[in-house]
Amino acid sequence: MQFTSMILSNAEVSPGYWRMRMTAPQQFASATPGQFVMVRVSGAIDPLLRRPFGIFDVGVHAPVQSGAVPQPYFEMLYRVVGKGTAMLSALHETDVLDILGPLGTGFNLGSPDEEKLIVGGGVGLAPLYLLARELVKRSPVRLFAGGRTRDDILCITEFERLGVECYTATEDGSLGECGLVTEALLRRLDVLKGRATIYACGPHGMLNAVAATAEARKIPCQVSLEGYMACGVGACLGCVAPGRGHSAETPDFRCVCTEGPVFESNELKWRD
Amino acid sequence: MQFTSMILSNAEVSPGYWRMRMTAPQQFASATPGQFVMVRVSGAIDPLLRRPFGIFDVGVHAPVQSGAVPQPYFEMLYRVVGKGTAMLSALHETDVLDILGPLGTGFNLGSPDEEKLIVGGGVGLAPLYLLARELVKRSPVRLFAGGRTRDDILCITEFERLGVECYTATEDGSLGECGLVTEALLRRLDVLKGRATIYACGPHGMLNAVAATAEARKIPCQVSLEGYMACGVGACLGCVAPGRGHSAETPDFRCVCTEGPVFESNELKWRD
Amino acid sequence: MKPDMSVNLAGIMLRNPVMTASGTFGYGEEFAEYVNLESIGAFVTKGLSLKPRAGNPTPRIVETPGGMLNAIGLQNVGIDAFIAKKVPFLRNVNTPAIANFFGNTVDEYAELARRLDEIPEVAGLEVNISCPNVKQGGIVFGTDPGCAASVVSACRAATKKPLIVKLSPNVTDVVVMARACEDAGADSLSLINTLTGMAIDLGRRRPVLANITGGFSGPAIKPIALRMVWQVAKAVKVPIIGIGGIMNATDALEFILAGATAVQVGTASFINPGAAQQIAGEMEAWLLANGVADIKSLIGALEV
Amino acid sequence: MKPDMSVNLAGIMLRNPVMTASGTFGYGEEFAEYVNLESIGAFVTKGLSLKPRAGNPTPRIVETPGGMLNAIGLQNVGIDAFIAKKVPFLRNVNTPAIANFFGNTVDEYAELARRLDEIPEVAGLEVNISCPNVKQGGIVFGTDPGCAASVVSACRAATKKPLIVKLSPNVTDVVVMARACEDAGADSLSLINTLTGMAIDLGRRRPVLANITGGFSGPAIKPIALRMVWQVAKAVKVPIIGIGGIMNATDALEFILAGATAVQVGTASFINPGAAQQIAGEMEAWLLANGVADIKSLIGALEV
Ligand SMILES: Cc1cc2nc3c(=O)[nH]c(=O)nc-3n(C[C@H](O)[C@H](O)[C@H](O)COP(=O)(O)OP(=O)(O)OC[C@H]3O[C@@H](n4cnc5c(N)ncnc54)[C@H](O)[C@@H]3O)c2cc1C
Ligand SMILES: Cc1cc2nc3c(=O)[nH]c(=O)nc-3n(C[C@H](O)[C@H](O)[C@H](O)COP(=O)(O)OP(=O)(O)OC[C@H]3O[C@@H](n4cnc5c(N)ncnc54)[C@H](O)[C@@H]3O)c2cc1C
Ligand SMILES: Cc1cc2nc3c(=O)[nH]c(=O)nc-3n(C[C@H](O)[C@H](O)[C@H](O)COP(=O)(O)O)c2cc1C
Ligand SMILES: Cc1cc2nc3c(=O)[nH]c(=O)nc-3n(C[C@H](O)[C@H](O)[C@H](O)COP(=O)(O)O)c2cc1C
Ligand code: FES
Ligand code: FES
Repeated sequence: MQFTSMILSNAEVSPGYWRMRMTAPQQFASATPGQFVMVRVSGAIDPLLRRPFGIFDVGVHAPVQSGAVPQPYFEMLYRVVGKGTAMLSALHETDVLDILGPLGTGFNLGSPDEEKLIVGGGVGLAPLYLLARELVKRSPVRLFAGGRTRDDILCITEFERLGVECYTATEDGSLGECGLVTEALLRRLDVLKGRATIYACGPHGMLNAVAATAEARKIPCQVSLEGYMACGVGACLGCVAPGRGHSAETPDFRCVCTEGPVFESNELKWRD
Repeated sequence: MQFTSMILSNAEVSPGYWRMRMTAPQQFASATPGQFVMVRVSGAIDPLLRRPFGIFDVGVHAPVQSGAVPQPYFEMLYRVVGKGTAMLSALHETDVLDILGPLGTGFNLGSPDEEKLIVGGGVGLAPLYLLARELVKRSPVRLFAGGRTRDDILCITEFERLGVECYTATEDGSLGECGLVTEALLRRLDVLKGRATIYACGPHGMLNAVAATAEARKIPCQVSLEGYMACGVGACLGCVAPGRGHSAETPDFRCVCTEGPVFESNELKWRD
Repeated sequence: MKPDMSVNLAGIMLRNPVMTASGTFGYGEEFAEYVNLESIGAFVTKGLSLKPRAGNPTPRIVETPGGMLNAIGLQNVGIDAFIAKKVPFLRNVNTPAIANFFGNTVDEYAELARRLDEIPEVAGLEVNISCPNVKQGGIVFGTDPGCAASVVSACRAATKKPLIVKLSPNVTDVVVMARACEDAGADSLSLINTLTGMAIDLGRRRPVLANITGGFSGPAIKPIALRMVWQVAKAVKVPIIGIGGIMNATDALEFILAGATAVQVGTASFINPGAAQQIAGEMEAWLLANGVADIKSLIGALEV
Repeated sequence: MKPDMSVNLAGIMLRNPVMTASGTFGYGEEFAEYVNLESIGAFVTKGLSLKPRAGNPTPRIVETPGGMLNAIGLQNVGIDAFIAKKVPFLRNVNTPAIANFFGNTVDEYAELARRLDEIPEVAGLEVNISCPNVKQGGIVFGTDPGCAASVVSACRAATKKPLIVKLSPNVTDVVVMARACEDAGADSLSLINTLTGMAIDLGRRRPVLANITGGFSGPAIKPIALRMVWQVAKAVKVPIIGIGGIMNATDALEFILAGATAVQVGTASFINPGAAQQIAGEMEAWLLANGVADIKSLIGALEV
């Protein structure tokens, strides 16, 4: 679906990280956790391509007057890394954006009886909040949020408000445990003795470690990938990621924008 | 001079015509009537080139508090015709622009004893207001403002406030005389019996007619030209206009951005 | 009165001159949500090869000022899967589908032309000659007039369907290439394919693309494409398809003035999946507003 | 510690690798208000011919997406007026001035090289071979290896000063051209000159430029320039000057990684007259921040 969205708010939630709320059409309510949008940052040709962002949350503004039509909205959580995100962060309420979405295949909510362990690195939390919101309806949920410093630990209060138990770790020890958040994850897995599902989004190194853990312990694990995208609809074939059996001789590429961005970690090829 | 300017106001003064006031450094006060600025509309590469605009007015905001430093400013009067001017019109107070100027060679104020006849077509009035402001200090000044419809007749009140007698003409008769403003000019020249100086800025057809009149009646006449400009500082050689003696065999090009944009009309080559 | 937007592209009747470009519109179905396929003139499939191809490692895409580079590596399902899985979709679409294809040898090109010739759902063939000739040490077919002519002749002998030859812009003289392809039997020429470009990641001191270089497309390349279309249109008799950086109806009409009978919209479909349909609609509106009764009267109507 | 920014360009010592490109920086003096000429590596004059040239009719300039086309027509004061009016300014500037020049025949090129060789204020010569050869029916010197070699040999014989040959990108294989020029005696190669492009005014149904086509420059062309510099740097031994769409220090450093010893800033000086000085400053800051002691260690340091 392509639509023109009006910005309702755009605020810096931590140095370099922004949260934007914007209007959406009614049909957007069907967006599932893990899906994403492609945002046209400017009507001019610079930047030329749309930028992909996870859907942080969806909701509806209750009508102020009885009888008025409610206003659906969605939110993005984004980090300013380059030209496009810098331009996004300069936008204000009432500015409009051209949006394509919801796109892609999101998370599989899995069986309700297992504890759900959500692992997010930095802005990798973006698609995990909507996921947590769904998961808590059926299962116990724990969040493992990691970052380099405390500035990279985002929106923990929001997760806590959902009833999610949160662990944090930073590499410099400025918030939570000092080190990698995967250590807390390992401890929890020890406790659960393998009855859990992992959901992860974050830097590739973190996903790699989480996937290796899941593999070693035979735990189902879904990861949300990033990939350089031009179209977001399966046409350009730019965004692909190597599947499990991929090699130069037996190539096996998966389309991140349509088959993903969420994959079972054992479908994919990881570094050893 | 290159400087960062902050927009103080930006308002539509007639459908499609905007007037923008923006801060300037102290040295900008030395700008002379007929000079221009090159505006970088966007920090991105679209639009890539700066856009040239006349200097409509310069001034100083008196300090609100005694002892505070006064704020010099300048104004542009511009018409929305394409991408760059459309983007300009979307800017707000406190937005900033990168400005190069004042550039070029402006009007020669000439001898004080002759009546000064200013002829402007549409947004061609832009560089003529500052000129009128200077001329009225020394000479009687009349303005002949023409346009297609009344929407194209701009800022007459401002000229009248200077004590300039104003004639207007529109092609559709919606304001002032019906027809071309050059007719009123001719009548005035008849009255003055050749003791006058003409200053003109506007569409090429109008300048051509004014130059022919000046030539026929041997009246000094200065015109402000437009030309496609890349640099504004005499380096690209894109903006040139043919000089009087120009022909394919004896080429003679004048640099509009440095030798102009104002030329004595008899220095230039005109259509017959 | 509604302007006549139809054009005859070497025997393929297009309801309007707006096509989509190979590699930017999948096999058609990917865009069914965004484009009413029956509102555009024709669409061109992703380039097909005899065997399926996996393409290059990633990153395959990078944005550049006003454009993009791609090094997809011609990933495609291969001719067999195309017939089995993609052709059925074409059956129900009342818009000409053009099959784009490429080979590593002249024989592969000819074999593909033969296979595609048998598919009734394929209205025409577009041969991509911007591929290295494995038998001649990697020289690109499309940069040598002799090589190009041999590909075109072989395909010509293998198909009765309209044969469009897609020219590479990475040449000293595109007119020489155009004439060679016309003489060898091309019914139409499409241009331009991507220019070869490169992007570097300063921080990592590496090329951005895993493939090092990639194909350059998007609005940035329009001036080059327009120049080449104009040059070729003056030099050949067959109809030309203008391609390169077309983002809106103005761009498309400029190509038609320069001599193109039809245009292809490429990168624009990534930015705006409905681009082709929108451009066709805006072109019609422009004709109406400017009192042009028939788009054909604009073909090559540039006054120089 | 301040990084070492100096490079040796075929015997011309540059305090840093940032030069300005011919035709975009006048004769130096036009930019004296905006650039401290002694903060950049070198500057290159507008292309000189034997006789003054008036250039093309207007419009000569048009903006395109991310770039611009120019058809100035090589307007310049001619070698005599250069010596009389422009050289005195060079005398007081402690920065190498490179004279760019072109001819219509091999003899004209050689004659200009001889005249320029006698001017002590000229540190080096840059020969622009992107001009039509009037004796060979207009074929552009820079698109034919034989023609290019004959120009370069003739200039080589006429000057002892460092001879830079500026390559045209409008060729099938820039490496062939580069090798031909190196073999014919070039001390350095600069690339790229402008690509040939065209823009159309739909409303008037005419080309925008009076000259119909023009030279395409600016950020849009950077991917092509970067690719060509990288290809040529692998193939020749002489130092290379990278040119094409350089707008900032990152762009400049990318060209150096690709193999350029120095860079030229062109169109950027129009948008920001202080661009060259600013880029040199930002490059130095980047080296400092990234712990690079010597810019020379980055030349060709791309990891592929
Ligand atoms: C499916 C998906 C979901 C994403 N969700 C989020 C999110 O919710 N919040 C968030 O902050 N970021 C998210 N990202 C990353 C985000 O798309 C990039 O940070 C953003 O595109 C950078 O744009 P830029 O212009 O600021 O950076 P630039 O570096 O100027 O971008 C240049 C080009 O590289 C691409 N690019 C740069 N970084 C990335 C990246 N990490 N992944 C993919 N492409 C990239 C850009 O899209 C653009 O085409 C997501 C990426 C994908 C693929
Ligand atoms: C010395 C000078 C003074 C000017 N003063 C004024 C003024 O005070 N007010 C005003 O409204 N306009 C003025 N103009 C014209 C103004 O520069 C153009 O209208 C403006 O550049 C259009 O930009 P755009 O992006 O909206 O249009 P586009 O058509 O998108 O511009 C495309 C390109 O064409 C150039 N261009 C388009 N129209 C003109 C034109 N008429 N003259 C020169 N270049 C043009 C642009 O600068 C740009 O490079 C002046 C022009 C010159 C040369
Ligand atoms: C991602 C991508 C994939 C492409 N794949 C093909 C292809 O398979 N075959 C082909 O002939 N051209 C291919 N092209 C070239 C386009 O069809 C078109 O010629 C080019 O992109 C220029 O047009 P544009 O600027 O409108 O994109 C591809 C282009 C892109 C951007
Ligand atoms: C207006 C203009 C005039 C130019 N004149 C010359 C010239 O006289 N001689 C020459 O060798 N190159 C000339 N060039 C080419 C530039 O030196 C440079 O090679 C080209 O613009 C690419 O660099 P850029 O993208 O940084 O502008 C000119 C370029 C422009 C834009
Ligand atoms: S982004 Fe184009 S195929 Fe995935
Ligand atoms: S605008 Fe560049 S020389 Fe006048």
